[in-house]
Amino acid sequence: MFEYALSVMIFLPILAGLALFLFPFSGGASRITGFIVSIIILFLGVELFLGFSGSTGAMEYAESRAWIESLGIRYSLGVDGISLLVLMAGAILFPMVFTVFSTRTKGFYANLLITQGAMIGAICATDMVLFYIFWEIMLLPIFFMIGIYGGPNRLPATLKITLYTISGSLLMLAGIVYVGVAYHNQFGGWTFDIVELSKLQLGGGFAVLAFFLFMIAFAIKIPLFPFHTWLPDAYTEAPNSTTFVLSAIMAKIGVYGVIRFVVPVFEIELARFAILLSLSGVVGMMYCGLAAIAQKDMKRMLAFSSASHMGIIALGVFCMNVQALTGCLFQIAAHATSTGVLFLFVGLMEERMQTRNIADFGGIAYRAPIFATFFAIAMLASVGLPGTSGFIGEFLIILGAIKFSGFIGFLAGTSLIIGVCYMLWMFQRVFFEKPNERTENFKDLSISEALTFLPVILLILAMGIFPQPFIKKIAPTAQLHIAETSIIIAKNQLAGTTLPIASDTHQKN
Amino acid sequence: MIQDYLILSVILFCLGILGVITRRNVFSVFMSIELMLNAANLAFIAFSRLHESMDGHVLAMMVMAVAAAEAALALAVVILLHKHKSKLDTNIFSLLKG
Amino acid sequence: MFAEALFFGFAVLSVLGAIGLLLFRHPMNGAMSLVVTMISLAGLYALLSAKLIFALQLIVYAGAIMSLVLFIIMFLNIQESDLPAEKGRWLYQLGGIIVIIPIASFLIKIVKSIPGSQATIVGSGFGGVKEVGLVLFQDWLLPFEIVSILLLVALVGAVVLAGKRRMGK
Amino acid sequence: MEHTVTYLGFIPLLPLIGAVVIGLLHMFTCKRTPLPEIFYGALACVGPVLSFFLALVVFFQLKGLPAEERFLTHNVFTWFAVGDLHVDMGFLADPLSSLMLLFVTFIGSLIHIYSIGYMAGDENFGKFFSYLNLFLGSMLILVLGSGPVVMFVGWEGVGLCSYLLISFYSKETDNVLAGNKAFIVNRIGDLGFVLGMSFLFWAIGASGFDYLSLKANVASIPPGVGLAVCLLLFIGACGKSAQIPLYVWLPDAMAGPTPVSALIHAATMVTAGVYMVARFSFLYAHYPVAGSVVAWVGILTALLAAIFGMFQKDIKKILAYSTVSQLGYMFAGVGVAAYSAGIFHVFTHAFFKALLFLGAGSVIYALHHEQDIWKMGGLKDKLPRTYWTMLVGAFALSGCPPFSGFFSKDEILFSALATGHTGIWLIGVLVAGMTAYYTFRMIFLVFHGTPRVQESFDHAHEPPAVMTVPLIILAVGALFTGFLNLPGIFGGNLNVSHWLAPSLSELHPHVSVWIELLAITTSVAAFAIGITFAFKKFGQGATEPEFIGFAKIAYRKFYVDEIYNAVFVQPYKAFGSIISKFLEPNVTDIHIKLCAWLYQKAGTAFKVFQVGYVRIYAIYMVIGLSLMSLFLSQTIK
Amino acid sequence: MNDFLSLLPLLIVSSGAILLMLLAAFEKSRLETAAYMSMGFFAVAFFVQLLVGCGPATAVFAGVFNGMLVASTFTQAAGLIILACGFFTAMTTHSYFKVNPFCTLEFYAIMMFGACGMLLLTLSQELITSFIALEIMSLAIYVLVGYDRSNIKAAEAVLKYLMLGAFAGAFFTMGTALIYGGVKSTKFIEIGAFCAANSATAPLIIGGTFFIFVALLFKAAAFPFHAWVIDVYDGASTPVTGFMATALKTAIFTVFANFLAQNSGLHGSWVTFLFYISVLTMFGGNLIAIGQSNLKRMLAASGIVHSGYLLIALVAISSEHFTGSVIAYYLAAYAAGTLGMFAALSYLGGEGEKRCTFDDFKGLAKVRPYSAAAITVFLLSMAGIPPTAGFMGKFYVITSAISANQMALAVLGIVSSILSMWYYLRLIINMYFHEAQDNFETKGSVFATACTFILVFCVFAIGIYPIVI
Repeated sequence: MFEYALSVMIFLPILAGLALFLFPFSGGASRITGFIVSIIILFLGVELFLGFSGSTGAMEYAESRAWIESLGIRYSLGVDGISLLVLMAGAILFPMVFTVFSTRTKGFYANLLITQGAMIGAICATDMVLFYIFWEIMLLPIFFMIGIYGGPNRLPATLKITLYTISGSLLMLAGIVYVGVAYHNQFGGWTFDIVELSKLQLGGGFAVLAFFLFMIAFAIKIPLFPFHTWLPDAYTEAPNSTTFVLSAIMAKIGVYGVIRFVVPVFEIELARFAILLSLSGVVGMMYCGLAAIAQKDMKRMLAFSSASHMGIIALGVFCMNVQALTGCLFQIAAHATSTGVLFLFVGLMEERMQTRNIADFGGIAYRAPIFATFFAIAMLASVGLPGTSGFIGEFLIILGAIKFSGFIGFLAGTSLIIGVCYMLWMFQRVFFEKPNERTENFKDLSISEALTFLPVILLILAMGIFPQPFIKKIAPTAQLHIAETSIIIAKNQLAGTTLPIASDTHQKN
Repeated sequence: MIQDYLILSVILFCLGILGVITRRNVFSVFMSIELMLNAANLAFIAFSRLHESMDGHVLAMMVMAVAAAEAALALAVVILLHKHKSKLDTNIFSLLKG
Repeated sequence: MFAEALFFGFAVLSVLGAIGLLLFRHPMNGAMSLVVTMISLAGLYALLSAKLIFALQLIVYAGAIMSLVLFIIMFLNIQESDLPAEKGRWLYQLGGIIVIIPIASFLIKIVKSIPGSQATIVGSGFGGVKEVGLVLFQDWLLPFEIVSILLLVALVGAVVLAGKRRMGK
Repeated sequence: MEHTVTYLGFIPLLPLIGAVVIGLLHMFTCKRTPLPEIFYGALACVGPVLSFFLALVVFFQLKGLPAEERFLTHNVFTWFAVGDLHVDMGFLADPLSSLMLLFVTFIGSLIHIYSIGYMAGDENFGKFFSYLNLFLGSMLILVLGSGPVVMFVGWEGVGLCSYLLISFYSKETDNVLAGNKAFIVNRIGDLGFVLGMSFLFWAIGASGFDYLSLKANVASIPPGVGLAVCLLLFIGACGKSAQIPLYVWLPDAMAGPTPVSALIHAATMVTAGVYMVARFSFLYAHYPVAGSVVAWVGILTALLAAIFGMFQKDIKKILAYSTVSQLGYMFAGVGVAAYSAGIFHVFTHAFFKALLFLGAGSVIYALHHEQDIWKMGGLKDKLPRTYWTMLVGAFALSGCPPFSGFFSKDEILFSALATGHTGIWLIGVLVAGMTAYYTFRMIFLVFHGTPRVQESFDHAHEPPAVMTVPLIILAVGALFTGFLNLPGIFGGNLNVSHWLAPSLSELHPHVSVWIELLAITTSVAAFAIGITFAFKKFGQGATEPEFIGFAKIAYRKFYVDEIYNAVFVQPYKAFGSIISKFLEPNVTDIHIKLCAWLYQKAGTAFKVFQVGYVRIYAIYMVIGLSLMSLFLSQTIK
Repeated sequence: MNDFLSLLPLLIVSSGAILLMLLAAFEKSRLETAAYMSMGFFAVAFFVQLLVGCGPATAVFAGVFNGMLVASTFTQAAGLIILACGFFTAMTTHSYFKVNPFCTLEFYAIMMFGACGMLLLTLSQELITSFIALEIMSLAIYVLVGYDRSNIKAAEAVLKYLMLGAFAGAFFTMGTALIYGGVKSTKFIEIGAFCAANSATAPLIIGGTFFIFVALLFKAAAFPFHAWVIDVYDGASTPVTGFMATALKTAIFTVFANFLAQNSGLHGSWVTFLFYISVLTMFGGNLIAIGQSNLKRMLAASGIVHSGYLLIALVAISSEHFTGSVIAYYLAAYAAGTLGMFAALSYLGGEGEKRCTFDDFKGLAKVRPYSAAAITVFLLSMAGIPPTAGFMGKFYVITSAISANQMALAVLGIVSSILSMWYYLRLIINMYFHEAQDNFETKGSVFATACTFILVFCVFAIGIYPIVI
């Protein structure tokens, strides 16, 4: 009965969102509707996760229907180890958004639902054009949510994120078409199916151009340094649940896109520019980490920290070895849980105190022990403490980075230090020290809120202590992915092209 | 020999263009356009003479018909403009700009 | 020989007429000089042994269209004061000529490249009413038909734009 | 040749369970009426004590085995496996870890009991014990971990706990800052640890990433990589064990409650670095260069800390610096490949340093949290038990025969001399003298002479038995543990060293008895000189001197903290604010801003062309035409 | 018989036009009936056109019309678009003229005349026929533009359009003359044959083609012949603007494509020329659009940009197995979006089109969420955001460009559509992110509204089920 699970997960929220738009719902009613829908998605997602074998590393739950024959565009979905955890992040984190914050209108919930559907679509699509369509759709609700429900100077923020990301993705469109045409020229016949396209042997200047068209789109979305400048404004101005969606899921889809679409098609170009890209990842990590320490606004600080983490996650892709890739895939889910929850917590504090200014807080640990504990666990996960979900991924990525290049690995390792600096700094000022008159009567988590967050907190711990069940499902695909890539690169390299990381791609995984 | 006719038509055509872009008087502009059409007609006839085929004559007739139709409409427009402002200066009709 | 002389005369006349159209401030004078051009063009058509077109030129153009134009000019009874004070017209014309030169040279270049430019003797009846009519109704039926629609549109349009109107139905 | 025993996992698990249970109870009750303290105390002591008994079981089971088979392992579950990286959540009990296990659980239990008395009346009593249990659990994971990654779990865990416990009185900003400092400095070390691990993995980790497999194919590691791994791991050890240049956090760590200082920052956690080097002895043994780097860093740290220690006035600071200096000794020991000696010093040091801290704790407790030794004096009649026990500790620390410290320290110095590190030996002797000096400076100032602050002296009274009994037990330990590793010259046969031999790869240099005698005599002499100086200056009551010149500089710890602050911390913050104030808005963002600005300007500029004069539009057309026809005229001949 | 069928829509429309013209003579005939009648005629013609199965290009009445009319699936598609445009425009005008009463019955007659000129234009495969058809269309549009005689802006618009249009027409005739001189015929096929036999770079051919291109590019509002379009769109009444923006462009690009596709040699020799023209058109259009504050002017400028995209498609068309599907699809998508936009504007504009600038539409979403949503959909379609039709159109254009090895052109097209996001989003922001100052009450019939929402549906339908001919 679950062979259409993916389609349901995509279109149920979208249709629900449209229904909310078209028919008169009250704010509360639409909130409940959204909650029910997201719960259904959650169950489907869990069921799908349990049903996912992942042993072969092939696509599962695949659906494929002809859509536009003349160009071989198909409506084809599927899940494999690469998309599994991202899909989980998109599927299971949403109910929180509906339970935590209550002060929104129906339009907001409609937008949220449409975003969820589009994001799941982008994650599941195995056809480049289909992916692109969902990729574009998922931005629009964000645009409206920030623009309508955002903070005081939301207009520049929303314009910036929208124009910037759309520019990137439109350029990617040219890249996609180029790939399709190249396939047409090499094999005859049209297709945009990624499995087919990965057979391509691209080369020449246009290939490099197309590669950069892709990379710019993803780099803006992830965001990679120096394309990150939309992020702080957008994250700060967006409503808290939107920030949660942006940071927890949407940014991850950027990384996912690189793994899914760039790595198999543009192996050689990726290998050629891997050093550059990984440098930008690491530099971004350090840059944003340093910027975070100087923030007054807690949300803005978390925004920078999120950007910093994304830098290191992206690094995991460019290292092109199985440890780094698996770590990256795992870290996607881990970071989604930890940072997403942190943003929600900040939202809670804002609702309780009407401020996000770090200086206004203090001594919350005494007033709200449960809240403080949850927050601390999420924070420790985001600084990668062993025993929490954050460690596994970060360790694997650093390990892989060392393999890739000792220097990059060292720089990546500094995230251990940088991350902890600003986090402890913030934690001290917000939760320790003496309570001031504003925090004197800071309410602790209510039962319902505690019950909302508890699963995620437990998930963070579980992913830290028993990661193998997750890794078991994703590792084979990563294995396969890297293996093909390195074979092609090796072949290409025997052909005599010089690649910087030539030696590293020969590893037996 | 035929070339002379064609060169003449070219000259007239260019003079027509010149009239269109230098005059501000609506009448002069329209008549310049008529002049251009006539130049084209001359070319048609000359070519048909060259090719010994009478298609050119037919074409010239068609062009004349079109010219007549355009002239009719153009004069109607002139009257319309004259109703709004009793001047025939094209430059005074410049509300729409920017 | 005689033909050359005629051609030369007509050519000069027509160019002069065109220049007159270009220079006269008052449209009336412009129209007059355009009539000169058209008549001389009719002469040239005759030289090209296009009898029917020669007639049509005189009737339709010089006759109908130009007289219509003149009629409208008089009808609107345009005074000197109504005419636009086209200051700096010379400047415009100078610039215009400079802009035109490439186009003109381009066209001349094209025309120069025509092969077999000597006019040959044509058989009798070339360009006569009968012959042209035959061509018209055998090969060019469709344009002839749709010209009727064109004229219809022009008619109605002229009425709508200039004529009386029963507003607000 | 190893055996699998399934109860190993429970040793760390029990305290962790305790931590979770206590933590939850406290978390949910602290806002309402807190549970009775004794309940928490009892609950907290269950875990450590049980683990201690399990540790005994492990010990005796090991003892039952032939020497080369003394490896008990238990892989609980596969933690994560990616490609050829395969990490088990596994535990390994061999002589080395069993020794650590014994004293960690033993002292841990004692300090738990002690804390029940010390922390009495604190509003966060439950939280404290939850953290303490958590710490013990992490420490046991660190000790028992079957591979570097599992060790790293404990490694970071103890770091976290030390952070939490240092900033336990978190209402004072300074305490929290001290905690942050500890965590961050430790993290710097951890970076080294992680990098070292990674290199090690890519070198020889492909077939099993636990100690035994690593030991098995250590031969195949490329030399350069091996050296790098050693040094990187040592950076980690520096961070955790407070060696130059990362020692700065330990003195500040005294902001935590005294039992914490005793357990974490004296007895157990800070020795993790030494333990780790000993763990990787199979690696270090191949790289004498790395070894001597370790040794020199250690001995210099010892010297520096001793100098600082001589001029401190806060009793806990004195002890803290003495800890740093003793850690230096240990590193000197493991550095000169005398791993067993180093570990044995860890062992004895745990006893007497814990003893000293707890004693200091009871003094502070008696004087209502007075820590300045210049405000104490003449307490030996008021606090007799404390006095006598601390005296034992002091003798042990300053290496007076036949106390435990003497044997262990002497073993280290002797090995240094025997392996030809004469410089290290000389400095070691000097430090021994200084140690004796500052230790007894403290003793004299606190317990002898006349009370300097009368009313606090009057209120002083012996703490309850729950605190003094552990003192006495530890004192006994401090007195006699030395005989466990009695060297041959005293008719012993180095039991501990032989016990540890299977898990360490060290070789005992055979040198003449005279050198051994030389070593012993010099250290005894150093002790004697030190104590005499101390007695001369402070024997019968001294007044607080005004520090001047070198003394002042030493008292201000050579301004190292200030220098670090100026060189690292401030630039870091400045850089951060530069980025967010200047770079972010003005430089990295420029490409967007510029495009937007240009585009809008161009748009407004373009409006000019829409003049609205029809003739001008015609002129545009004609200009375009003429340009195109220029372009086309080229194409036709 | 088949010939007759493929001409039938044209006949229906023209006869309807004549009928309406006659009807106008009667005193008591009412405006609504005229509107309904024209809707009906357009609808019938549309369905006939839909049902007529056109195979590959076949000459209609080859004997009588001497192969001057050729019907193909491409012309069929173009005809469908034109007829649909006429139908929706009639719907829109029905309620527009309720609010702005300057209309008479002739309006619909002339509109249908214009439509039949466009249909002729799509079918014609001969220069002088095309010219006459072009003139029929243009004269009709001139009249429609200047229909509101009390409005001086309309008068000015018609002046500009007529003058420049006639000017361009003169070039067309000259071009025809030159081609006639070169080829001795004016049929596309003959021209193609000539170019295939001799070189396509014979001076006369180049010159003639050039002048014909000038006229066509003028009608298509390509740079540098674009200046008129903004003022004319601004001056004309909104439904008329919609009609000329969509149907006229369809007809022009159809004949353009037919002309180019007939002779590959010609196409090959003009690729570079069209390349530069299209690039200049796209960027010029964007630069004009960004500065506008009036919606109609902005839409006119965006129309220029879309002509640029269509020129990309023209650059990319391959003469062998030419189907024109890309152009037809893009035209359909563009027509749906633009028509819907103008329909919405024409009923939201109010009396005398008092709401016409960006600022007038502030807060529309608060008052009329559905209309705002519709406008948003149209804007997104124009901007080429999935899953709207505009995206698919853009996708096809890019694909064809890259298949024709025009990577640079494709990337430039993408860049220009990035630039165009700016002013589309500007309107969306005004509608959604500001408070409403206006209550946006509208009078008149529901036809325009209905038309708007039908077109929303069309935008999605065309986008999600792209029927590529």
